[in-house]
Amino acid sequence: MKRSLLTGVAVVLAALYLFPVYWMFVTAMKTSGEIFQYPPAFWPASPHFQFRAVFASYNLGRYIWNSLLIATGTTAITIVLGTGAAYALAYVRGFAVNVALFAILMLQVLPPSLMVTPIFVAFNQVGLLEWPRVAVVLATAAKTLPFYIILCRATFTQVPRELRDAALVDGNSRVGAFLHIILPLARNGILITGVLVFLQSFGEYVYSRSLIADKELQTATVGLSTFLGADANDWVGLMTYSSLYVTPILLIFVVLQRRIVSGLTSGALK
Amino acid sequence: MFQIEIEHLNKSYGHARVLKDISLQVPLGAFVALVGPSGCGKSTLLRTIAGLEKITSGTLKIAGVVVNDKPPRERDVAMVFQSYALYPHMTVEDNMTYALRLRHRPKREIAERVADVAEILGLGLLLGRTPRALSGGQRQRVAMGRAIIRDPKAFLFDEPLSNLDASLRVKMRGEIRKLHQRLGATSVYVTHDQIEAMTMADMVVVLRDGAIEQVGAPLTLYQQPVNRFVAGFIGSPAMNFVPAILVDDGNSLLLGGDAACRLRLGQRRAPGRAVLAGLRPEHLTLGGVGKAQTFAARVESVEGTGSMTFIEMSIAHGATAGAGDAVMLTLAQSGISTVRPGDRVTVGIDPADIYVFDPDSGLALQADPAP
Amino acid sequence: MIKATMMGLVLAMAAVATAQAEPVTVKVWALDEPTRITETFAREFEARNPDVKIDVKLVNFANIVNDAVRAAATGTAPDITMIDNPEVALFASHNILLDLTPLLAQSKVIDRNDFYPGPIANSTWQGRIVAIPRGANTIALYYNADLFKEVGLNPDQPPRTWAELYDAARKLTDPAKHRYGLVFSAIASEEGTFQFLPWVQTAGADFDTLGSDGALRALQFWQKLVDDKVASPDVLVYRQNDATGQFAAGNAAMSISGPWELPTLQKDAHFTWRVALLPGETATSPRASALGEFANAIFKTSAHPAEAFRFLEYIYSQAARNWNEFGMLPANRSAAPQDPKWPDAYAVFVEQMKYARGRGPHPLWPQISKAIQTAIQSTLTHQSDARTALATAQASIDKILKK
Amino acid sequence: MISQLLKTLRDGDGFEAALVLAAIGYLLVFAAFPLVYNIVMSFQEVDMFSLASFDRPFRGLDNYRDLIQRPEAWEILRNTIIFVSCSVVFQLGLGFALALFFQLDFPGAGAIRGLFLAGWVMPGLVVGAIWKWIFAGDFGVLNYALHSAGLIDKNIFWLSDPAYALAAVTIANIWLGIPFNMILLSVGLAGIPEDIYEAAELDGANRWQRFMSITVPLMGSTLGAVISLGIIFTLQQFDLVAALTQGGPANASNIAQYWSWQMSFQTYEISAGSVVATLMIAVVVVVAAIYVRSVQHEHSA
Repeated sequence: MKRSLLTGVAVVLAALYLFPVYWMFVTAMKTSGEIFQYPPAFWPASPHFQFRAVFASYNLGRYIWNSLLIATGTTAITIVLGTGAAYALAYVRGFAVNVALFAILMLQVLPPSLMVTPIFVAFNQVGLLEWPRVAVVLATAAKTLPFYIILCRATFTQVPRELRDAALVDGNSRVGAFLHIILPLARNGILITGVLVFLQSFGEYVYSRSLIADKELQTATVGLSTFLGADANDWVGLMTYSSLYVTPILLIFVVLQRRIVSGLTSGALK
Repeated sequence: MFQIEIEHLNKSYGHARVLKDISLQVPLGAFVALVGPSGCGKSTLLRTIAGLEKITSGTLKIAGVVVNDKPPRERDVAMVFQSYALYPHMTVEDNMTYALRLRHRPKREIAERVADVAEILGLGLLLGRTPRALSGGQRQRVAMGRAIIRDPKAFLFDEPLSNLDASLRVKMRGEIRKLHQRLGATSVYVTHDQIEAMTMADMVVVLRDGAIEQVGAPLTLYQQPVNRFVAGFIGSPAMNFVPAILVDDGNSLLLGGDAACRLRLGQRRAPGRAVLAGLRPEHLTLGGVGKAQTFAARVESVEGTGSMTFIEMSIAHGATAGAGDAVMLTLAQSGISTVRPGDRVTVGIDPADIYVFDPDSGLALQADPAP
Repeated sequence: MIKATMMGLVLAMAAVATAQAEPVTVKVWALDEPTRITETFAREFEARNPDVKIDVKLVNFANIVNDAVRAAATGTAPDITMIDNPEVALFASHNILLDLTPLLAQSKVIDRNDFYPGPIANSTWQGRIVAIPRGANTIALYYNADLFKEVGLNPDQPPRTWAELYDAARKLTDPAKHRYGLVFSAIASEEGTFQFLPWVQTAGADFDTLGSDGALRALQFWQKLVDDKVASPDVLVYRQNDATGQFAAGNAAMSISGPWELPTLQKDAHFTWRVALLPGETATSPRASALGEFANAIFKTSAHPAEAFRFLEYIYSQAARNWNEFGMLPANRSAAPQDPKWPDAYAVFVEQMKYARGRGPHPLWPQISKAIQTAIQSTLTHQSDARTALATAQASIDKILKK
Repeated sequence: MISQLLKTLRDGDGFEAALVLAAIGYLLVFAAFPLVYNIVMSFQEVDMFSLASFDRPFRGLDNYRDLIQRPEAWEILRNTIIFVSCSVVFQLGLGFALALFFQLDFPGAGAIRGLFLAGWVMPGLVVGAIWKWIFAGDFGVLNYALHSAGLIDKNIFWLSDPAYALAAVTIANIWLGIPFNMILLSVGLAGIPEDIYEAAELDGANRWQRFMSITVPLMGSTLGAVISLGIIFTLQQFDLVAALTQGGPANASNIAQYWSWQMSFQTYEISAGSVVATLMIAVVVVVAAIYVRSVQHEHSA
């Protein structure tokens, strides 16, 4: 009885929290007159969907493909570079480790909007802008890497050090102990943090906008910004586009969330 | 022939010296226990032998080969960890055979060895399980199995029994001992429990603050502790230390400086100075028989376990021992005692069982050669 | 003269060279607009000129200047970029735009004397024409004729002075129906400056005399509109198209905006709307309006200036379509459409265009504009009184102008 | 020589060092360069057309002096402090409360907790657009809700009233930050053994005392990470300000990172924008130091 009451409270809290997401979907189904109406309509009088039209006219399929490519590349680089560093920073102690953690945090201070000019200048100098999507991946990975290392490091601190010692005594090299013993045990945490990084880089905007010149290579977030221009006033279209863009992520998320949450909240060994 | 030889080994973390000039030889086939209070460096010393910690200076040889810079996998030692460190994602069998598989041993040989070890340790039915499905004692056995399956140059045990309950601990103690007798493999065993060390080892190494205090056979340490620390550490309950003054040309001492507590010594010490008298609780008797010296005391509390009784008592003390507190002593007696708190009793001790220590250096004061 | 001849020669050679060769690609950066105007022109131009390929990159309004500047600084500039007219000076002052004057002298398509003075003035730097205005824009007063009737106002006599505007707005305001009399944009961006300056100008001041009484009266008038709730306090965050959205939804009875809103209104406004000239301060005050629209410029670094210029000529030649298809006025007189849509509104905007004044030109216009925006916003929110706010703005602007 | 290198990479500390250096090397190339670039520009006279070269007139601290003499500087500093501290406090408070709530054992706890991560997957641009609608003064649903609940009788102009604009941006940012805080704190909570609580309960500690004497100290390192990452994320928040208020009205909701961008990219005072960025870097030095300290504590736990 008391426990189901808690479930009720939880549902109410979640509903309150998710209201902005609901509002996006509802706005997408309203007419342009309805969106300015007061009192606001919590459900449109005659829901109309222009999802298909927006999807086709804004080349959304192409954009989402580009976003997927960039997010995948970013996540791959982040995991490859970040996992080892996270492990080492969790297992090694001492002053150098503090310095390294400090540096890693430091390096992600400025918002991309302020980082982008120097990056553009530098990438242009070395010719990286010839491969604009690669350029975005490289720049974005620098943004996600510190975040990944810090979260992943927490996972590794939960893998007992004695397991590595046992593997070393059993005859493994440090490389082998890392690959065969520690990595499999931290797999859950790595996967989950990887998913978070993927989602984050899927929503990347500033670098894509600035480093990619060719419209065919643009990402979905840049397509979204079309609606925010001075001449654009298609709010319903904006919300429709947002819904289209967010829904697949949300769906994946709803399907995977049990794993994601339990993976994050239960330690590596529990 | 020594299986493990350590010479002038030092280890520091930054400015902190955790191992200070350690020299130790472990004979082939010996069972050596490293004991000491927590933080004394015993685990660190074990881990340097395993190669898990680098040494700062000195030499470390295993089977005659200097291994200072060799990684653990080139030292061919096996280790049992306090937490057992079983690989949670592998079955019991895979845990045990991991080292053999790393060395690419033939499948048949591995299977034979698993069968052998499983039989020795009684693990046959557990081979397919994962560690999380095992009880604490079973995990401990698997950890042992993982070590002995390899037939290594040395076994290293890092407090392997401390996570078990008391009865299981006693049982495993015997099993490890038997296993050692059967395999005859050189073993280094770290424990903070002196009983474990005394009962299991051929040779005990007492460490304090990163340095070796004394090395010797268990009874030697008990009978001839080189200093107050070893004397206090070995033996349970711990030795009583009572301030005293040497008198009678070094042939007697006054417990607590009190003329009423005059004890004759078995052997003469250098006279005329304040010392610490060391009296083991089990050497004290109520009433006093035979050659025993006696003194008066007052019972403060009595703890009986049935087989043993521990009696806390205070003795009078004179002006020279410093004012204030009563001097407290513990007496251990087998069986059940009828004394009550508040009783006045006479306590006896054999002169040969009295230890005398220098109160400043803590060193045992040896008998003076006759003048 | 010699320079012009040389240029002609180069052009001729380029034409010969490209006749048989692969088509050259001209990179164009253009505004990302719903009308897709630049892409339309590009495809049409390519169909007529097989030797040229036009590669259009669309950039949104907020970023086009930044991107162009960065590209110029790093040597990755396109051949052509679109620049908002007050910012042409910024580029021109750094001498990175191609001087089009000699090309214009040769051109058989573009007649530089045909431009309205405002647009061409903002495309000129130190006597040289550095950009071709692609069209022109200005703002006027939209009003809801149905509501005018409802509250007893004559829709044939829209407000002509500030006082009349205020009275009409007051009558049209109806809190019970969540309706304001007027909506406009006082946002802290160039749009806010764009909307505000005509009020200052009709009161006899300008951006460089903000300390004067005229500017003060203009700002106080805006403040009164908001204070008396005949306009929503949210005008401070409305962009111009948000303002139009409010008007179209019936939440405001009058709106100040430009011709680019006409297609939206046609689609979304379910009432009779009309357009009137912006009210002057008094019946005898000078009329004023804002001048908007982008101009196309060619970077000096362009490898194909001749082809780029031909594309600009083509855009110019199509200016008569501006009104009906792309929601703006032509920048040149002779390009008047034959059969304009919304003829009444067209007449009003053409008339309004005569009073449109450019902003600047000054290379540091964005900083000047920022000072004006801050004065507007701090006054409308009573963080500062109008006089102090304008004096502060004038002080900052004086400093910028002296640089 | 080479074989020794290979050996330390395989068996020695070289392996861990190499792993860390690979990541740091990457960050130095792709993240440190822009940082240094910003710092350098803050001491130079930078013109938007001289962006690409380092060869620019040196101005020393003049840029800094000019910046702090601007009338808006102190207001923006104050706003930034309020924005960051309120965001972090409320994200942490609400996130912690939710994490504790979902620790309770009730049907559906895991699934419902997952729904809160929705805020994490929404791009900042979209979140900004949605909140702009929610906050609208005349027709926004927030005013409607407050009105219906009888909490207000006059609409609040969240985005255009200087008394509320900063609050509006902060609220939206708190909304964004809750999932991150909640999840990381849930992870930390899951790591505290149940029996410690039982022991404390037997010792007679009530819920609040258990929370203060066990949960908070044992969560030390997690809290350190969450707070320092929270501060850094909040200092990076840009999209929301751009979408909601553009720092207005008249800087009432302007914060350092947006101001820096405005100067760099709207009014093209690039040196001044870089000065602000450099000062922000200085703040993060402190935050990072706090984080590193909290990490040191985790070893002794």
